[in-house]
Amino acid sequence: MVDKPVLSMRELVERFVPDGQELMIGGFAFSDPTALAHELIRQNRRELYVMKTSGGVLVDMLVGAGLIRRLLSCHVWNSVGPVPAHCFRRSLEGKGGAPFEIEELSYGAFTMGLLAGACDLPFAPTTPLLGTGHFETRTFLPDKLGQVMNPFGSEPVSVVAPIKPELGVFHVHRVDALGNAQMFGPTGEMRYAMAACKRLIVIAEELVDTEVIRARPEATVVPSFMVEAIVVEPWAAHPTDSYGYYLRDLPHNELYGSLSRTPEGFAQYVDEWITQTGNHSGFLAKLGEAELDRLRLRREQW
Amino acid sequence: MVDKPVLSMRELVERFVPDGQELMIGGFAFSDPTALAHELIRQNRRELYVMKTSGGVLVDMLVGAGLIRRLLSCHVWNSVGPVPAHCFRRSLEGKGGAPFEIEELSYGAFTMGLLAGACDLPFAPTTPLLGTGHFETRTFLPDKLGQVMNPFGSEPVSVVAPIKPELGVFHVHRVDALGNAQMFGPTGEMRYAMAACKRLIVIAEELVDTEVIRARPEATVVPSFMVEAIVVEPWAAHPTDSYGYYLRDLPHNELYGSLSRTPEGFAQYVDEWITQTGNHSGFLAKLGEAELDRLRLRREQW
Amino acid sequence: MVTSGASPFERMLLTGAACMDPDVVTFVGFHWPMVMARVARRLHAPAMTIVYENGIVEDRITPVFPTSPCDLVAADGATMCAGSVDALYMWLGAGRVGMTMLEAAIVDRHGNINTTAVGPYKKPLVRLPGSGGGTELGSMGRGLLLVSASTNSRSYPDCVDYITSPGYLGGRSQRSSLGYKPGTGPQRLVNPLGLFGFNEAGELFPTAVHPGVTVDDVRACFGWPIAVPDTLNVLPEPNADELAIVREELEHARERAYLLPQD
Amino acid sequence: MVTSGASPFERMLLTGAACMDPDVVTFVGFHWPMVMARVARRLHAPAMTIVYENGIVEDRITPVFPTSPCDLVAADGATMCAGSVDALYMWLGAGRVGMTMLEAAIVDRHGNINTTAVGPYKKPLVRLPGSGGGTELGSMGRGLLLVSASTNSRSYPDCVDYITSPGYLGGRSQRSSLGYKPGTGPQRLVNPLGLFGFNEAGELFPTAVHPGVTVDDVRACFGWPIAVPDTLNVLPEPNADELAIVREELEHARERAYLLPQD
Repeated sequence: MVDKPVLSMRELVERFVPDGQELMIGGFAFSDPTALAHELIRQNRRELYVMKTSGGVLVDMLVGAGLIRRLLSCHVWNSVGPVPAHCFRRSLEGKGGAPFEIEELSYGAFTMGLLAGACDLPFAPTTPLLGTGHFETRTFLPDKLGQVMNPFGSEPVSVVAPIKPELGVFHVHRVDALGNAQMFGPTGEMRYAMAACKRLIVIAEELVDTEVIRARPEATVVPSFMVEAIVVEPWAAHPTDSYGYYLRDLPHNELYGSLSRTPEGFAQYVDEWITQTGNHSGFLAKLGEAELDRLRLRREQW
Repeated sequence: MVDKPVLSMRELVERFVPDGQELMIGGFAFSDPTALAHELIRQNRRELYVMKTSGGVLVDMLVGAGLIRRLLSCHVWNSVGPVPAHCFRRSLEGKGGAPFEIEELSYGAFTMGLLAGACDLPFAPTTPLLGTGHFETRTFLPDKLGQVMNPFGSEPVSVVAPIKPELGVFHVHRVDALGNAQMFGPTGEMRYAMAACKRLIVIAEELVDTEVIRARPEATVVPSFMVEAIVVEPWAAHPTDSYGYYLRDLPHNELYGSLSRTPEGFAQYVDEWITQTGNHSGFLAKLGEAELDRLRLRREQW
Repeated sequence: MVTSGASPFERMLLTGAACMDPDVVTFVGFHWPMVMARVARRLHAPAMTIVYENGIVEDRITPVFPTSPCDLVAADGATMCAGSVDALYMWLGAGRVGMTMLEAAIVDRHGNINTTAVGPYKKPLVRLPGSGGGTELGSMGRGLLLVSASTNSRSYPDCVDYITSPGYLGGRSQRSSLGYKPGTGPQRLVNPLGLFGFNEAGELFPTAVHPGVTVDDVRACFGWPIAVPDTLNVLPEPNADELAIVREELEHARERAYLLPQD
Repeated sequence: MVTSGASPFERMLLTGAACMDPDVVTFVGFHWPMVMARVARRLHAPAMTIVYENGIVEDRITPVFPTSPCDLVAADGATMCAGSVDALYMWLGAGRVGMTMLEAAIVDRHGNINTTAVGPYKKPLVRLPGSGGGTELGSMGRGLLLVSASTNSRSYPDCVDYITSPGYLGGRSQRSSLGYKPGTGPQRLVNPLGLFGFNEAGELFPTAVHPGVTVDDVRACFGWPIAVPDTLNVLPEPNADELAIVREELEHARERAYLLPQD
């Protein structure tokens, strides 16, 4: 096992995310790698096929900036408030912004599809879904769901097709040079999601010695052999939370929610917080040390 | 949430394991709750339907003592040596000992059957098994495996029926009074197996304060609401290993392997190590403090 | 007694909280159910076990009010942090959860919930966030309590445009023929008017209303001719302690950026 | 050079070890594959990634020789401790593993392995332990290397009585029609005589033998008329370093209660 390339966020987007890329983005309203979205916007990527369980502000920004051609998600909103994901809503309601196609799965079906993808199973039984909108309505994934008869019974069983994203980029807590990545706290669907991706890059809060990894082998959510490259970017999940590292930034979510109510406000947000800041260090500088201190968690060492 | 009853091993067997009980026993050649097997033998339970992924010395003793009517397992042996599980082999070869019925699944299919049971799915896709002995040969579980056509493709898919044991007894590392149970190290199929059981009792190396559990919430393998009662029995998994607590006892496995080569030797083992010792404290006293010291691991506190 | 000022919204929260059983494992969905759960913890269920879709098990009130289940202050002091397979299937789907609380933005006669799109799916009049795990709560949740803070009949159409979370679909018999498990499907709905149940056909009907709520108020709330029993039970007035607690928690919620109805 | 004393068993271990690629994630089954892996780590693959069915990821030699993958000295210093869904499906089944090593107690013409029962299943002449995860290695393992320490033809019947781990079943075409994935199925077998492959029909044939092994030795080993090419490649003699290391590891294995052929 050899060390994995350690990239800057800029290099990650340059080298791994061309226009049109199929891209699963990690996080479930926590550990959303928002810094990746910023960089995708800075480099003006187009026609992306984005998969993300919980869309959130991250996906809303990508929609608003016109980067997405197709989206597979289980919901998209700003859970602080909560308020709608305004760009997402505007676009789908035909009230402005670049159009995109959406396909949806429930969170459970998304999870099971990722489990099937991770395990390379031909399908997985999932939540009973017959008669629901998810089952009846299909857009660009006509075979996302199906049904089989239970071979051990006589009832119909809802099944989901395996999800196997071409590329995944996930936020994790820490990683070693070999690519062993660890997370703490709840993990939602992420263990399966990471393993489902054909190629995987992790964005870590910190790079640690392999001996640190060995001290908590149960916290390893993805082994080195699944990881192709590493980005080390503290605060990459801001304004969502990173368990043990920092809190959700409510004022920033409110700011985004407020500005993105109009296309002009959204453009202002992008200009001030993404374009002008130049990179994530610039973004953090604009946020300010006092804000970071307010959000930073002072945990014991794991 | 209220405190769970804390039982002695004797009370556990008296109250929860009548003759004929369907009983999933935890462990996969590590964390095998051998002290439970000893107590089942002391109380001379009969006609048990035992489910255990890796049978090991534990199941061999139950077979030798004539407690088992039916066994579902993925293998039964003494992995130190390795040497055969002599009682198991004698009985199935018709060369002595009480007869019992065996049904088998591969470890993967057993795991997926437990996953389906844990999630209450009607079945789970599993390892391709068509044409294998596991698929072609059935005894008391004629519907253990089946096949469906992949609704998203055209190939046959091997599927396993959900496994939902009536009662499970599992070895864990630590538990609080509420029943929150934690394990460290590899967990094999155990997280799914515990959740698959309709009723669950855990045997813990130690009882800890709930604050200790809260400090490592990722290590909780079963939440309090799934646990019906608790046994606190240090060294309950001896002679298998308990990660972070003690090592596998190779000389004891060799001793068992050697004595159990003959029915007389097995009877001697049972008499000396199980019957005469009276309970697990007696067993440990016979083993001796020097032996326990040799096996005990001195880990940092988790 | 300073209870006379209880707003319909506060009454809804207290009624929902009162439905929570301290001895029942409860799956709490986002938004008002989270407020109800905090109120219930402070009133009668401090050690109730609550689970969230991301895998958190919570057995006491958290110091800080989470803005959603994925605001990880919800995991502060958690006894277990697992994942969505655990939460949605091993706990919810397998029936380890005895009560399920789900916000229902738009709900129809048969308890079907739309949180996806009003109007045609591909060109919606109003686009909502989508399902998250709400589909699972509707499909697999036992003891399902729906929560709606609306009394506007647009929130209660005869038939939703998109079934995000299945209620009884076209009726109980249809639901049971499609692979849904026995014991699942909505049991009750709580809104600012009171409490509702589902009859043998799987249709919503009022079971008890708050003092002063009339049959006409009930009829005006729903977009179909709802069947109203001859007599409606009346829910108790909140007492001072209950009202103080719900208001404290709402203040805490406001500090945590919750948009409250009066805001 | 003191290599002349290399036993066929030691040659088998070294040949198996030489098959291991330091850059390939390798799924190591119990028993002799574990010995081979330790030898390979010491000879040419110190940082090879090895995974075990219980969920352990090992990336360096452990201080103590595990008596089986579930002897948790195997987890000493592990970079990951997960579970069997990870190991058997997310790593093995999904093709993250590039090489799979499986002990084959009894193996037939088509690479089908019996570790369950010789004779009738319900009244066996010899009852073996059963499959464990060996079925998964045979069914889903990429780069599958079978290992047998036997040269007794009873270990190589024409057709096994019970297919515990599927090889090519009745032949490659049968296997591929039954839902097994492309790239799976046994690639090689190593035993004390040398190395074997599987031809287009999925039948075992010798590819290289140790010095001094004759065609008659090969024929005598198998319970069917095995096809032998006109010329057999000859494997190299172990060098002194290799022999010293395999003997050190076997001594370590003996201390850890392994029963060795000469015992």
